[in-house]
Amino acid sequence: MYNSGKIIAGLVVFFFLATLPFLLNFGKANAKIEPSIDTPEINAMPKKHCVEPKAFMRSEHMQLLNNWRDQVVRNGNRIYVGSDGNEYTISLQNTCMKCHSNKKKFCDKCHNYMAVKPYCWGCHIAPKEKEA
Amino acid sequence: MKTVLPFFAVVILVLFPLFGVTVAHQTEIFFGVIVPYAAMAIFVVGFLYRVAKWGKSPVPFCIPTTCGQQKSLPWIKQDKLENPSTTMQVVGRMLLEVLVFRSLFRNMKTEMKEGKAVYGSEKLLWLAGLAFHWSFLFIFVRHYRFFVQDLPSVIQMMEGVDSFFQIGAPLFYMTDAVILGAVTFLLIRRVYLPQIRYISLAADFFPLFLILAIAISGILMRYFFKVHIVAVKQLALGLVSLNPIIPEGIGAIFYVHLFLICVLLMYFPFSKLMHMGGVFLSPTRNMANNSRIVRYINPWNYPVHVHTYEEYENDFRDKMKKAGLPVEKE
Amino acid sequence: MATMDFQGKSIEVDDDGYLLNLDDWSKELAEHLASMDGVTLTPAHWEVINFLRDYYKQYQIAPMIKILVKEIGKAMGPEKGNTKYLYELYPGGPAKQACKYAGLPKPTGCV
Amino acid sequence: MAKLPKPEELLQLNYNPPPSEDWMDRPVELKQGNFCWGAKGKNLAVVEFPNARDWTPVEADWKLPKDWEGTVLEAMADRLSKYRSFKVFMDICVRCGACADKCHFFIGGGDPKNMPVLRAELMRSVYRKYFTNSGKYLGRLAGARELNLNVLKEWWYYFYQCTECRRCSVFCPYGIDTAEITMMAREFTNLLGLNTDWISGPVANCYMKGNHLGLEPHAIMNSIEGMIDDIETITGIRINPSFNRKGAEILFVTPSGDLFADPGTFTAMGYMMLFHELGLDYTWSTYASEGGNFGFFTSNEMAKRLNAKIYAEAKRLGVKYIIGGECGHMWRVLNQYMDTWNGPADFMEVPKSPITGTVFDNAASTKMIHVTEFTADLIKNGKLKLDPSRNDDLVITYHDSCNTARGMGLLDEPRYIIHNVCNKFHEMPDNTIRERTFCCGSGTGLNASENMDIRMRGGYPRANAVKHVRDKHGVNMLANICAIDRATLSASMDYWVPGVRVTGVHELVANALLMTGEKERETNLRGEPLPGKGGNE
Repeated sequence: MYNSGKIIAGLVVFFFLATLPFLLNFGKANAKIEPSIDTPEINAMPKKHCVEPKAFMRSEHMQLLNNWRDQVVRNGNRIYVGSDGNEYTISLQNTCMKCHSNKKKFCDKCHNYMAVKPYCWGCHIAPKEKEA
Repeated sequence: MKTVLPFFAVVILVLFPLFGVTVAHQTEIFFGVIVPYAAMAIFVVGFLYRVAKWGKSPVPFCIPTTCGQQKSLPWIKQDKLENPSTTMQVVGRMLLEVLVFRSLFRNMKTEMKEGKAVYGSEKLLWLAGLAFHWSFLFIFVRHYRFFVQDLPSVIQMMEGVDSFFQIGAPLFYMTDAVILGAVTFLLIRRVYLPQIRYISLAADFFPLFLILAIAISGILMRYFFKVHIVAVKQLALGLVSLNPIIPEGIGAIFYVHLFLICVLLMYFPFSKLMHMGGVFLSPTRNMANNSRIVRYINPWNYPVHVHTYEEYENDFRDKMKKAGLPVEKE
Repeated sequence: MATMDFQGKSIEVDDDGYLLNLDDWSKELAEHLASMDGVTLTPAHWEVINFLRDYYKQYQIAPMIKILVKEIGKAMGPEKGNTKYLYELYPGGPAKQACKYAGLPKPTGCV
Repeated sequence: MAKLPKPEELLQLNYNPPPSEDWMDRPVELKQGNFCWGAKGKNLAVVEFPNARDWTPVEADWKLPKDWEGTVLEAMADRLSKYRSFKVFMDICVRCGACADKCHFFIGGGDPKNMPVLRAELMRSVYRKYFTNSGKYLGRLAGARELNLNVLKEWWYYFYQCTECRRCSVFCPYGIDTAEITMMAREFTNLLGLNTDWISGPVANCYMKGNHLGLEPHAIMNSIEGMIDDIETITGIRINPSFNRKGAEILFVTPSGDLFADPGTFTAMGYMMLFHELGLDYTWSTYASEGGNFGFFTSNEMAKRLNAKIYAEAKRLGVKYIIGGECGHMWRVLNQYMDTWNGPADFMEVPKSPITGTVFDNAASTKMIHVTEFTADLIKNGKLKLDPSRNDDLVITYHDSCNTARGMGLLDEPRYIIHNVCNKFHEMPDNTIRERTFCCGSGTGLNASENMDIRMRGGYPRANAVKHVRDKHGVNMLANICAIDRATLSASMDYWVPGVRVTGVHELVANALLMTGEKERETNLRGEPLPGKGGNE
């Protein structure tokens, strides 16, 4: 006996599962994602810069923030010296979010896209949205 | 030979995209678009073809390996999962087999001790196999965050479980450690245990090295040599929405990871990895032990030449009569 | 297939030295086969051999030991109708060894 | 014949294969005592098998037909298209090694090619070469090799060293059953006339005379009459079984080993005493006088040809259903093959015990029940008067036959019977019974006398477990429901565990059975004095 019915059913399930990403995205546009740095604070800066260069921040910001938290909470250290030699106050609210006052269009933009849920906002309160 | 060759094969497979994308950016389209599409096609079509080819051969006899008490008198307790007699019971047996590797759980180790054979517990292979397959599945499902715009909450929950300990940033996934450990164990076992080394082929080492390389490249990418993750998702979504694009500046290690996965996909239908489909088609496990209850049909059953009673009586009629046996013809 | 030479004739035997053709058998051949094992056939031996050949002619099979014991007991007296006596005569096993000298095929146990 | 070494010498084993050796480089060596003599031409000719001629395995020339490679590869392609099991099992093994130390021949012999996975690789390597692209182009790197005379000899040597016991299949995560592969190998070798004498002789006998031993009709009756005399001596009751009787309710079929060799004959006496006491309307057949099936160790077609007699005779005699005796591979065949080959058995009725009225729905289609199912039902319903103390001189353990355990699941019925007819019973360790039971070491036609070395090695794991309960509980009797077991375990016990004897379950039943009108019994069925007071109470 061949059990053709069961085998075909199994193969349909396999095909469905294997091609699921294609099926889920069928006809959907691939949105281009760019976090916005268009805030009054950043616009007011004479030379736009963060605590570290953009490429570093893009891939390492989570580790930087993790270190900052440990520095403050565990070591009581509130000063961060950037690779450009400048000193910055270690503070999510008062340093990061002061410039990036547009959480929804900056942080959330990529995090939502990547389905990442950072637990920053489990303790911190997101500042009021500001836009230019 | 059978160990070294697959190892170097994987090394070459790593170097190939690494050099490709570092030296010439044009090759990104090859590694990022052409190969993934080809791999996907080969995997899906190859898998379907292999299973269909198995399906073309019938199962002529009802040959389950029974591992418990049969359905018998009403007061004798049947072992419904190890000796199923209905389709639902078979489904139960298969679920145990596929989800928790029931048969492998029985494994034990035979040793000669003080002049006699003793059978010790041996659950490591089962544990490593289970750990490897389940973490592979977890990791596979987790990758859906690259392939869908709005990640279903189930997968987010799985991620939450996987990174439950909230170690480091980005959060450390337990399955990453588990799969590395399990594959390494399976590899060491193959090299170190004399019996297993003896039965191993190059084709047993290659997928282990390949999967190990995939896991390592993935881990390196997540925790150490960061890539432009948003661009990775754009590439992935481009592929699955059939609008392929090559975003700028993803990073070479991503192409290594992707290429190795593509090799695995392409290798899959031609290899022992097809056990994934084959386990469902194994007649000793997926059949009910009910051949005395319902007649099982063999599609190629054909008439055979038998020695009939008539011929038998012709041979022995005199002796039968003399012994007082009844005969058909006097 | 193995053969053995006896009285200028080539006789076919199986891998264990049993005759392939019952008709090749003769009393002299039986004595020859026995002498190859260092056995001299006595009337007691012959009683067993003759019974085996008769039984075989009738049933096309060598008898079970049980039957052999019973029949020898009938013929030679009850004190000889036991397995021990037969093993003394044929230390290699009454079925196996005696069948060989009697020219019967190697007896099968359970198959 | 090679002299069998002492047990301690036989156990000088090393389970670790040579570290730097590749199994493909190890040439096959036909060791004396590990193979059976070649099939005789006349026996092959009887069943119209190809290349019927006499041949000798140790000689270089196997007298193979022209283009035998083509014959094998053609047959391989054919079987791949006919058996999904064969095809899937060729493809999906991952060589995890879980089966490696589960084979009784490996445990008792240590030959790496007796690891089930490697036994299968002997076949897979050839399959890869001719039926897969990787094998075709990558050759040895892909684990492929050409079919040549050495490979063929290796197949013959090792596939006639597998008893198709299916123990490996229990542990395999994909259920890969080496028995399926061995069966194919035997199909191929039989196309070249490469059977063994011990299999082809019984096959020819069974085909022409109705049973493996070649008992002609009057020889069967003579043998059973001898048993009837013994029963009368022991019980004072003369029973009168019928043969080839039309219109009987039940046809009884048992392996012919029970008719012609101790201790099987005691089991046969047991059946007859039980059936007589019940007044069962049953008959023996001299035409279908074999429950076992050595054709099953030859080829599918031969097995079917031999099996056909059972239904044909049931039809001719007009019986309502069939009861089968105690035999191992016989029951794998009857459970998993018979109805498919030679059914439907719609000329019979669903078996119903005339004594208890129990309907055996689990044999609704084949119309054939196992005698232990029948007897267990009798005991459960209180239909038998039993005095288990008559078996008090016995301390019993029970050996599950491979085929009834792993090809049927007949596990608790015989145990229930034993518990009711004996007082002293001890199980062997869990790892060695039920679905994990060990083969006697001589199944599938390996129970010849020229291959004693491999038989004793294969029998070692079973004997080892028996020794455990002998030393611990004083076990002196090994019960089983298999005719091959009764013959081969006797030899294996004598070699490994002297002092333990072998019995069928129905011998124990008949010893305990209080028969209507019996005299005070002095002895058991073997003619040995009954323990203690004995007799009726």
